[in-house]
Amino acid sequence: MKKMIMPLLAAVFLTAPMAMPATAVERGGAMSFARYDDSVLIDPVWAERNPDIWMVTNLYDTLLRNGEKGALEPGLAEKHEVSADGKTITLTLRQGVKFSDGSALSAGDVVFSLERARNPDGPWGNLLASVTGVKAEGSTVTLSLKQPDPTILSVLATFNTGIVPKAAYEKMDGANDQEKAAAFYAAGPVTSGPFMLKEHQKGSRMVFVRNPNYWRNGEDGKPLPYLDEVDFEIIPDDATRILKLQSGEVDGAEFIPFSRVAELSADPNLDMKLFPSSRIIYAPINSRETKADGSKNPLADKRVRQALNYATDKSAIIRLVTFDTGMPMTSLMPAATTYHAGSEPLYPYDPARAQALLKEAGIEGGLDITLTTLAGSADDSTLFTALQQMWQGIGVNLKVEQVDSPTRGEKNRSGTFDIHTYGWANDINDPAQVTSWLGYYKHRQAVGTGWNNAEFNTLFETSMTETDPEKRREEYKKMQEIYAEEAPLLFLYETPFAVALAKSVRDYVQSPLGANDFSTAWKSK
Amino acid sequence: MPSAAYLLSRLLQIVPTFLLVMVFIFLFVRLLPGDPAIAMAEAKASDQQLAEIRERMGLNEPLAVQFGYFVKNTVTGDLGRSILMKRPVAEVILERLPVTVYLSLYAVALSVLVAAPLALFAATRANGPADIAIRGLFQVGLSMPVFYIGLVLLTVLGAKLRLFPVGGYGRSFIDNLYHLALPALSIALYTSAILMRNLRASLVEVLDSEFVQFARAKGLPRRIVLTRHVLRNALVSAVTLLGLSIGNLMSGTLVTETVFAVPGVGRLMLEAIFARDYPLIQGLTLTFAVIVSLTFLATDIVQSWLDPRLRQA
Amino acid sequence: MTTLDRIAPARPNRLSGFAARALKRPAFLAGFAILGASLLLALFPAAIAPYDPLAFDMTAIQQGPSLAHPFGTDGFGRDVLSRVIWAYRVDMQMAFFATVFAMLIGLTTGALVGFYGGIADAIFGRVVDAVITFPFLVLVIAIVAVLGPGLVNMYVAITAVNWVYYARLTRAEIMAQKAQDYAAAARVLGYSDARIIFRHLLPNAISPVIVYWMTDMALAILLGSSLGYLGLGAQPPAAEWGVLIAEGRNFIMTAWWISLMPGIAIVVTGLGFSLLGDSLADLLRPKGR
Amino acid sequence: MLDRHIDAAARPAVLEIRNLTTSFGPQERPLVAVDGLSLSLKAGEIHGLVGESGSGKSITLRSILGLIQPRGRVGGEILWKGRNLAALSERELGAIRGKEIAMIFQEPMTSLNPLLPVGLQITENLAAHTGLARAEREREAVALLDRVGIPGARARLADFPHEFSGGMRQRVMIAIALASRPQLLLADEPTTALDVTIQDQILRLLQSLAAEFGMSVILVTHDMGVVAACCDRVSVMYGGRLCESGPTADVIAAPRHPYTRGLLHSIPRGVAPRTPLYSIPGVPPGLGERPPGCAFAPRCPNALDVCRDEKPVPSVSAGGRGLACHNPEPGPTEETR
Repeated sequence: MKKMIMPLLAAVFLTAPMAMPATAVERGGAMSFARYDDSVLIDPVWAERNPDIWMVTNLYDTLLRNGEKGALEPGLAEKHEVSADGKTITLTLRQGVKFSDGSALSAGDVVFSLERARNPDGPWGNLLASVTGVKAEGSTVTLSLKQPDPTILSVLATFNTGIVPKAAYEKMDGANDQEKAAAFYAAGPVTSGPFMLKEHQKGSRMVFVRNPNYWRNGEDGKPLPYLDEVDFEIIPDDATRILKLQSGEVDGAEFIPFSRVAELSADPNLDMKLFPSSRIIYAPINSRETKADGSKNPLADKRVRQALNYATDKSAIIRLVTFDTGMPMTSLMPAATTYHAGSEPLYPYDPARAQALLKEAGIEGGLDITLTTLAGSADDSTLFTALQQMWQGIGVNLKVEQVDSPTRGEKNRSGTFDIHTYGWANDINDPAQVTSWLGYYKHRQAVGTGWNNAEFNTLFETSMTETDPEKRREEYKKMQEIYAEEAPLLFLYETPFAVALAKSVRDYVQSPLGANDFSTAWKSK
Repeated sequence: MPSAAYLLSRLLQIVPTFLLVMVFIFLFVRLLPGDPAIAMAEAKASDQQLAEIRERMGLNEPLAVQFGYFVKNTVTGDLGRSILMKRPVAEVILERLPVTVYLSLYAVALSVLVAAPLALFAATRANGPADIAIRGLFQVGLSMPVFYIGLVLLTVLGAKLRLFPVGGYGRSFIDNLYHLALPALSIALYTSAILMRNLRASLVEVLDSEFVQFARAKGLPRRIVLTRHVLRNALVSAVTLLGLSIGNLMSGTLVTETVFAVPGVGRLMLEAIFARDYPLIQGLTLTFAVIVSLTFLATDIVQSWLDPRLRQA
Repeated sequence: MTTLDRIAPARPNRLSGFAARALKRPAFLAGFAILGASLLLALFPAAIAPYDPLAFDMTAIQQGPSLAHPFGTDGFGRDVLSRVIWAYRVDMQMAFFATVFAMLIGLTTGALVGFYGGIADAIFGRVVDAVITFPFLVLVIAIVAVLGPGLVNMYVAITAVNWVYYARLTRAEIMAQKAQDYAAAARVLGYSDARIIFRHLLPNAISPVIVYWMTDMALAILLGSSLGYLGLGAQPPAAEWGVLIAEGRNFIMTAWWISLMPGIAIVVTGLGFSLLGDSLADLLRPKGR
Repeated sequence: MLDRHIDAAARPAVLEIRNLTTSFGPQERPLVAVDGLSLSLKAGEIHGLVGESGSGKSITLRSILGLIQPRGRVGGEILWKGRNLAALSERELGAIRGKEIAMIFQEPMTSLNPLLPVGLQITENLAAHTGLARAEREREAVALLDRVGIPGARARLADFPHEFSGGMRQRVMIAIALASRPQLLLADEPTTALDVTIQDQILRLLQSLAAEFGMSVILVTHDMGVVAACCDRVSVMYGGRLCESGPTADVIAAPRHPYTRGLLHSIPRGVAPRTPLYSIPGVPPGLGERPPGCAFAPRCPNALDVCRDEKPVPSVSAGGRGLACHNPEPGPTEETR
């Protein structure tokens, strides 16, 4: 956690791990947790929405695991090796690992799971696009690649490569893998992760129970998890979710609105957690030479884009929208991403400079810009009101256009917007995903901005087969510099995951990727 | 008892209405801009999946034939696949429906419990200070949106006084009497305002009526006058009103289920709308229409059982 | 004035007598006063509201009611009183636009099917049956789902459903009027249908519709604010009572005034409409009972 | 007729109403519906109570049985067999209502409970006032329906009121009222809602039943024709007060009160068809609009100044005639002012 921390965030974090006395963990008991939305299908391959994705690793363990600072740690594979040409990955499986039904986890299960994960129909199949084959020999599994793929190890630590039991899975009926996955899930699946699914009343509640055969050990030297049971309750309404926590009906509540963080931090019965996330809020700026209607686009001039960035008081917006829980963007990628470079907030507030840049760009007599926001989003409406007031000072007349999410997506695709609000969160712990999304022209025209920078594109293509980590780091550094200078985005802020817990709950973690990790959580009695 | 012929004719009356309801719902997706198949499919649907949907909905056929497909699919319980839940719509709805039915019945029971005694109290003191006070109070109730009533109850009875849970759904029938108390009360306070106004008016009318005067003039005991002559007659209009307010009740569940995080079809409807899950929206709209017409039917039957004048078909 | 205009029953708009009776009723006066005040607030919010309803004031966040901010401030330091006042503009608009077109369409349709009867009336009957088979809110939000959220779409959705209720009411009134002697007389005199419907029948059938319109405007505010609360009606940052309540929802335990005050505005305005509607109903009711 | 009247006059009074005052609304500003009415009724007598609508005659009937409470207040005395009905509790009245004094109403359509079979509506009366067992009650109900002239009585016990015609419904109501053999029947415009031919049948039925059961009847009507046809004595009411009373034949032959004259004028007798009916000009005053003097003064052709300022005091003259008028029509005998 090397990033700049806002005062409130610091307070929360400093009191959490450091001030806490090293109490011995206690085992057993049930923890109840209020979620903002329900899972539909918790399956490595077919999990598509966050409420599904973020639960997968509780049920299915991966070969590798994400550790501190983006480092990879052994998971179900004790050892991994990348061949010199970067085209072969060899993994050695941990001995004696069992599924929740007591059957042994074999290399055959791994091959089966990875083959499933490669299914190009699945939403995450392209993460394994470089893989040409998976073979098993004893307890060794070998992946063959088309070309070197620097992201592949991260992918092996990502939820979509969670290991499922081949035998139990194949018993299921279904016309295709998706239907089989649904049937497998509905039957109460045999799992490899710390928990098993006991009950799931869709839309209402879900119950996880301890997997007695889980391999990882806890602090007390006995197998994880500590909790016997996790009861999830689905409470989409923010205020109700918090009330349930405050009234002691649940032990934890996720997605606390930032506006309530200060209040809950002050509540002596609660432990208000802000987990760093890979979530960034930004606004793509249409950088094409001409607008969709054929007229000249003033935003094509990078000086205008820079001016807008300078004219935006990010710390005010962070205060208004995130109530000081967010932090300004320091690069195109979230600070928690591997190879993130940049220690200073991008484009500090400088209206004079903004004005000068606009003048330089030949913008006189004001500029009309439309901000496309999400209808019904309070954050977007706050952002708009703030930007309108801030930009007035440099002669920019900001108008608002409110649309729903599909329409916004459509406008992004077709380039029929000036600036619109958007958000991103990493799905894998690797910079390639976010960099490609935001800056690589061939992938959706650099997040729909139409920004097409040859140097950036070449760098990105090179990095995609770069196996030397140091060279790759350099390439990413360069890309981040170019991107910051060119400013195809209005750089806004990063937000943490805000989770409030009862004081009795300890060591619950939400990863920067969002995964809800109950494996090490425990409850003091 | 209503005759079998009456029941049958009443059932047959539903058919044309329902056909029209189906036409509305059928047109619903077709009014959307673009290809209905795309609207009805998941965002990432493959061409093959789209083709399957076209086949199932008969989208390449003339509109009348498409309607035929729609009716056939609906009657056989095939409402398509939910985009949001990735499961058959009918399955999703059936799973959530009992919650809403429970909540509605609970709300009806509460509103009768609140409205009936107050209406009787007010009617027997018509235009007295107590009557005016009660009516004024309920007039205020009628001007309050259900979500606001819910919010106030949730804050005061739930969060502040901790008398009831602030949301969610229980695990058993009895548990739900407790868990759904606040949402049911929120709906009930609104519907009981309507019910109380109507019941009071019909009680006043009945109490004033010649046949109640006649019953009193006959020297019948007060208890018999009240039960046999007053309440029974006032009940007819109350039952009608309760039946007709099923629409209000459903609208009420939609709002309260959202405020109190109750996993019923009302909340599902909003989830479906925000996710633009058209198959689910369609299925839910149809479900609500079925609930309402069944309630109308039940109301008619109860009414004709109470009132012999309505028994001739 | 033709002879027939004298045959037709007197219309209830003998203004002086009406006003005299109306002014004797406290309910009418109260309703009239509430709505008059509401209308003023809706027309001149800028002159009345003490603050800019959108301006953030980071030095005055979530302050309770005080002299400077009688209704307190919200999470961005915006003055709740000013936001409630500006919301009058949106909500009174909602009351009007969500109902007026429904009423006009309903009056015309109801008058026509009521007058001509026959196949059009039979079809209309079925349409009514089908429309009342949907819960009002469900049908409206389903239409909003197609059109997308927003005020104008909400008006369209409500009108699309609501006209049926007006038409049903008008039809019944027209049928009743048609049965009266003067209507038959008008026919015998050979007046055109349009003249009979719009000059003779409709003016006599209109008062229950006007009364219903009053109560319906109150319902439109309830419905509109519910949609706003659910995120399907007016969109933030526009100040609308339902939206304001939704904004304050998160702070209900710590800053109750943000949600409470707009709610009171809804109740008071709704009460104004129903008081006026109920007393109009009494005043316009034919004498004798 | 005359003989019968003399015969009746010799009998003792069963009901004696003295200074009956019935009012509604707030105590301090009461709306007086019946204002100091006195009336006496002999056993077996059919007494007509006549006046336009709003004259207080129906309220008088309801006051006798205490049916106007709890919304109205009754003052004065209603002496029935020596007990003052006006002072009895609701409970004590319950034992008299329906049993000793029965009442029938104007609208047979609305006076029967539409939701209950007529059999039940008769037997519930018997259940309340007699010790008859269920089967006996039913037998009695059939006998009663039979007596009032309903064909196929047994089969019709289970029928509902809407399955009867208007006249038949009135017969059912009479049967219900007679169920416990009352000594006094209060009939509130029992024929107004019926066709003329049926009116006649019902009146004759009432007359014969009164004779058969030795029952007194107070017959409220606004129709002098009805009074002439079947009443022994008549009392004319206007604006809640008594105008004139006396033996029917005497009053009809020589009305003294201008209002009575007006009423008699309005009976169509021997006029050509399609001649507009005579009606007294003007309308009766509403409950709150009674003038300080004689209630009829504003419409009275004989009105003097005194009529507008002072209430006329009722007086009784020979031959049992009562009168309350400052300026009456000349009568056969001299006034006793």
